[in-house]
Amino acid sequence: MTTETPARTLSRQQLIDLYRLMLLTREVDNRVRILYRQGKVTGGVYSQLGHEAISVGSASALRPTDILAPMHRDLGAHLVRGMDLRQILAQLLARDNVYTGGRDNALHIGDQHLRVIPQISHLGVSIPVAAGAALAARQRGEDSVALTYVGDGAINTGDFHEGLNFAAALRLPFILIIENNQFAYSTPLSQQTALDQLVRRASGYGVPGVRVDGNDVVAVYEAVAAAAERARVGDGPTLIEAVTMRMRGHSENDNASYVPKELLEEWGARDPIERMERQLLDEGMMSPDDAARLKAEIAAEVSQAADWAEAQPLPEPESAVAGVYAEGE
Amino acid sequence: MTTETPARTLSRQQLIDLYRLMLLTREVDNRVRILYRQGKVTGGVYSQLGHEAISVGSASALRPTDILAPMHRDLGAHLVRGMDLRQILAQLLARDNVYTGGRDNALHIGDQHLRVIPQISHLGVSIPVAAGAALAARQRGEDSVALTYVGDGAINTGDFHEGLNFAAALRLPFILIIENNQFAYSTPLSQQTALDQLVRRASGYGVPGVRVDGNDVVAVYEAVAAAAERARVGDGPTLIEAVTMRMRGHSENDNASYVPKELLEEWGARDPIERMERQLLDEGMMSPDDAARLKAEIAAEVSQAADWAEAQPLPEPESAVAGVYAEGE
Amino acid sequence: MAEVTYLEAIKTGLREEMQRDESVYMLGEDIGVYGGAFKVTAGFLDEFGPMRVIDTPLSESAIVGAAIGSALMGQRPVAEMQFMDFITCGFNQIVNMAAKMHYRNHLPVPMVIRGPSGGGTHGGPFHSQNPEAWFAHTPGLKVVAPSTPTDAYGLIKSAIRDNNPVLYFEHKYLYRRLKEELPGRDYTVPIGKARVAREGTDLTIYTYGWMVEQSLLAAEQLAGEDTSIEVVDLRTVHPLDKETILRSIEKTSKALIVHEDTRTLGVGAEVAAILAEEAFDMLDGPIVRVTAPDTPVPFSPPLEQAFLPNAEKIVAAARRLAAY
Amino acid sequence: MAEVTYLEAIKTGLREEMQRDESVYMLGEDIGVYGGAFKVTAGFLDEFGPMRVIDTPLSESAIVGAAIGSALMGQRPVAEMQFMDFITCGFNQIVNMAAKMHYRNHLPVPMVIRGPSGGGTHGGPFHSQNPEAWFAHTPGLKVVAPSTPTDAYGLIKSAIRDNNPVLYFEHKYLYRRLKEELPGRDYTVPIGKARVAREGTDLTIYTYGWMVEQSLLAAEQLAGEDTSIEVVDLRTVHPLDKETILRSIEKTSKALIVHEDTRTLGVGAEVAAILAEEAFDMLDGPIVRVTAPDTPVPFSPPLEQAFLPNAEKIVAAARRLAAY
Ligand SMILES: Cc1ncc(C[n+]2csc(CCOP(=O)(O)OP(=O)(O)O)c2C)c(N)n1
Ligand SMILES: Cc1ncc(C[n+]2csc(CCOP(=O)(O)OP(=O)(O)O)c2C)c(N)n1
Ligand SMILES: [Mg+2]
Ligand SMILES: [Mg+2]
Repeated sequence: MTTETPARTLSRQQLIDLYRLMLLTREVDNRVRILYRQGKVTGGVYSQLGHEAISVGSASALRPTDILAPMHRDLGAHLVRGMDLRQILAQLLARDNVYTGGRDNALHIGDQHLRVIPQISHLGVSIPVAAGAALAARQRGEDSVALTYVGDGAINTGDFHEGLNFAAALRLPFILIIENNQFAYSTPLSQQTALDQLVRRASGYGVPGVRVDGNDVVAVYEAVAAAAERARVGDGPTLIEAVTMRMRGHSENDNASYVPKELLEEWGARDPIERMERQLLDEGMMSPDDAARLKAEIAAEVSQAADWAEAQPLPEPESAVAGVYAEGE
Repeated sequence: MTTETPARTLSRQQLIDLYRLMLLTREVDNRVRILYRQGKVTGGVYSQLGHEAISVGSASALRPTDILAPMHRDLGAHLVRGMDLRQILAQLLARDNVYTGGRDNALHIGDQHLRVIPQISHLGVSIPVAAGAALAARQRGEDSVALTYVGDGAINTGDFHEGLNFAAALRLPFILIIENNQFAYSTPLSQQTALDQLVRRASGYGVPGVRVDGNDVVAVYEAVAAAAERARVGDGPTLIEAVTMRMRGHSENDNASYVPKELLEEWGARDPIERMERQLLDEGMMSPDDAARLKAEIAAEVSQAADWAEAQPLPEPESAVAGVYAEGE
Repeated sequence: MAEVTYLEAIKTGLREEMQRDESVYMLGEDIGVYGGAFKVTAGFLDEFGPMRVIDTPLSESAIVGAAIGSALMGQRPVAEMQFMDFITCGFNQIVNMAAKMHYRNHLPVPMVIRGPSGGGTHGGPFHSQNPEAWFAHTPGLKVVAPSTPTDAYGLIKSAIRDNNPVLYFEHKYLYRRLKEELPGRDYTVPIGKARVAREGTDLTIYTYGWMVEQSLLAAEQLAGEDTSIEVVDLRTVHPLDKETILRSIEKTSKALIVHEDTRTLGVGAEVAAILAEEAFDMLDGPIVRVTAPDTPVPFSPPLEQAFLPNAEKIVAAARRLAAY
Repeated sequence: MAEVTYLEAIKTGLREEMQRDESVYMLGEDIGVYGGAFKVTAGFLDEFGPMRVIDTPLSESAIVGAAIGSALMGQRPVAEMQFMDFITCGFNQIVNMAAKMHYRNHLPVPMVIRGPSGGGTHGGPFHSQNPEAWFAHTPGLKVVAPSTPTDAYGLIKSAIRDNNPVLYFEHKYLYRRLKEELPGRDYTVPIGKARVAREGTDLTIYTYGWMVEQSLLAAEQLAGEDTSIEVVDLRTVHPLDKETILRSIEKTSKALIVHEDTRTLGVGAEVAAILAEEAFDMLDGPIVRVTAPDTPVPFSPPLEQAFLPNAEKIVAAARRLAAY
């Protein structure tokens, strides 16, 4: 891997925040998988295990005025951004919730004020959409940047190409992160493309390409921060490949027997959260007590949120037909 | 331009054939534009001026069993392949003809026996289709290659991406030629992409990329012959960028006032046919008399074909509703 | 005020909306320097600058997707398809991302996709299609198809001001063919409202687009045979104006549906289904459709003429139905 | 012979056609090693090898395009959409390249696009759609939607043997729900032929897909109220079997159309339009449609239940219509 370790520019507090947000992401994911096994989650569950550093690190490098279009393994980005955890869990439990009112599932949520653009299931679609958001920012004289994500499978959709090229041709303030977790459902990278490194795609669009260790949250943060800076001064898009491993099945009803065990072991040893924790402890930025306290706080927060979500009502049947169209002008 | 002049492997006869086919293409194009000005052509006319070397050189490098999917500036490829000139002209005149019976226009023609796949107007579409033809060849144990083309604008369609990646991932015997004529309708290359050279797209797919002077028919031939050889031995696709200039408007009702005059002058001086003619004369492969005779023959052939086409009936109105579906199993 | 063509009416509407609201902008292929394949946006680049008149790469899905993204940020994009036939390349963005956004996420997506559709110009199978029915079948979209310069003018304004994705089908055959004097700058035509283009008592023709002209010609001819035809110009093909549709059948009791699009599941099928369900008691005869047959649009003039509905075919069908 | 599920019936049909004809092959996402998201092709890679069971990149347009190209070379591809919702990403290849090829160029494009569609499994707006009507509106395509294991078996064979592009809509709710004994290997169900799933005299329900089951339940219930319902399973939704449609209305004089797809310009609109035009004299009541409302498919169970038609809603409508 060609990762360069960048000069450390993050404060202790920032590092601890990254750690905390990854922990939170992991805890939510664990909880959701428990709820799923209990039969309480409606619809598929796409585990975030392995993606915490990419999702948290990237979203943390943005400003609140920047635009974010997460994909299905970006719970972390939602949480960084301040999307409401209780509402997110209510959404997964098919309860009435502020985001979709139970009309849509998974992380198909967004918020106009938080500048989070909702994804849909169709992969790749968010790329042109986020490029358009970047265009709007430029038109409105803002110095905002738009960031979106794509999997190692979905890089082969037409929308990846049209969207990234559109952003490049118009030199838009746009960042695209490939979350390369080495599998697209059951299909390994080697059957998706003839590429050894996905970052090679960058040169086909005339944009810089950066490859980072996707399990190193600081590396992800730094890469995105640098890309955002470039974007803000008008230097156009950046393509970032963040390499990780999908640590569970495609969704929770996939046992992923097609994944070689060694791969999981290898990447299990590189767990992004444990790694960060070791660093913080080793460098004396955090004590074991601090860590334990943090984990307990997070566990409590997630428990409460899950309880709240479970207590929410299902949506009213009558609400099914309302709101297809926006009112007025 | 990074063209390397390859070792000359073509015989005198082959070179003269290339010259003759370019001349024929040019003469047909001239004739069609005259017919257009006379109001006899129905629909748009997309001039081939500037594309003769690419179209003729590439198609000539294939075997008859190879598969060809031409685009709208590939009259030359059709003629190389043995598509019927009289029928092509009848098609442009909206007459009854064997290819579409007047149901479709322009060069939207094909022939199953000649292995020419018909294009449609929607650009990029032929790329996945030709990749599929290459797949079929492999499945059937043939050593055929499939070749298709795309413009410098249409390289930005989703189908370019999906098709080329599909061929690369499956390592299909596939060749894609970008006919870079520097404009897509009115849009210059600089607004289509952020690339200096379109061949850079190749590295995003893990396939070799070759850039040739698109006004040098031999260079085009050699590049395609080499790519075909690679494809036949199982080494997968090649992307070739052939650089030329569109010497007329997008279609004949576009005066192309947006094109800088100097560009046309510069490229006019590099006319592929005049260049080849000079070479053949200089190298003593052809006498001025030979050239004159060839031109006269071609003029006569095209005149006769045009007369024949003009004499063909328009299709019968009743035929409009037949043949939407193929019969039988 | 001087009379303007259908094309100039669209252009005027677009320009006035651009002037009125800074967030309105245009994107598409060759719309800037070139002014568009049909010159609908000629001069716009000079007037509004490259930030609001954007020549895009040849990427319909990116055009639509970018329009959606910018609309979510408060812009009001107007995306041009060079020909409406090419809208199929942006299909997924339209039907899945744009159409469902408000229902799923309460987020408005104010955007317009517009461009030339329809036949009559020997454009062949890929430059002559009428792709409105696919979108009329898609909840969350609005679909309009003006038949006159005045409606073209009023509807482009309403489309731009609407908070939903609106597909605006121009008819290229009408571009330079029809002329009318335009009403004032404040004029709009409400989306969702049909228009009685001609009053009559014996039979109603429900139609839209180019076929309004042909239906009016047919009605005029039949007036000479003492058959009084009402012509309802649907204008908005989705959502349909049921009220006007039903009000007319109440008066005439006979329905002839005319459209240029192919027959099966063309917009006329929905009109017929509505009438057969909600106006069954009022019907005095079968609901007849005059449409293109179920084939691609053929290129050669005699074939295209055989394919297209026209006044003559409408007259023949109306005569039979009136006599029923 | 043992009873098999709807899913196993499809699988058996596919396998037998692969065995029968070397030119039949399959391509799609995760169909090989994994055997498909619903395991329809489990074991195929082992049996037929990687040249005939191809795991593709995540590229629906390339999947469809490659299928077309190979079909033009004499292969008989069967392309899987992981969910039929994703067919919108290959839309242009289907409606412009595949559908129009034979009309324009006399070249047959023998190919099948198949995959799971429909709701009832809380899949949400993007894993529950019924996208058949867009294609039923497109000349040059054939569209089938089997409702039983036997029809699923017979239709997949006919679809593969047909020389045209056929869209084969499986219903994921039926996959493991219905069981039947299959007829012998030579059995096929002709494309273009509807099936009278239940005979009756008072009213005809025209339906297809999952709603056949629900309509039969409704008919059974109404039989207890002395209303005799005929249920016509369209099976092929394009081109429609007019003969069977008209023969049934001749008998019952009342038409209820039921489909799971949304209302406006769903396939039912065409059935209604055909009846209103060609069977007007026979009708003794309005043509009523029971369909999903014009919204995306909502996710949460109570919403989805409100959205989906079912036996109860059919009974209510049929009762009203029978009493008309
Ligand atoms: C356009 C489209 N085609 C197919 C699918 C079905 N599908 C859902 S996730 C998935 C694999 C995605 O792989 P990747 O892009 O690598 O993301 P990952 O799940 O590995 O994070 C597939 C095929 C889809 N959602 N969208
Ligand atoms: C998908 C699609 N979008 C738009 C068009 C309209 N159109 C026809 S040719 C053209 C420009 C093509 O440019 P390029 O690919 O460079 O080919 P060239 O004509 O220069 O050879 C455009 C925009 C089309 N045919 N297909
Ligand atoms: Mg992946
Ligand atoms: Mg070009």
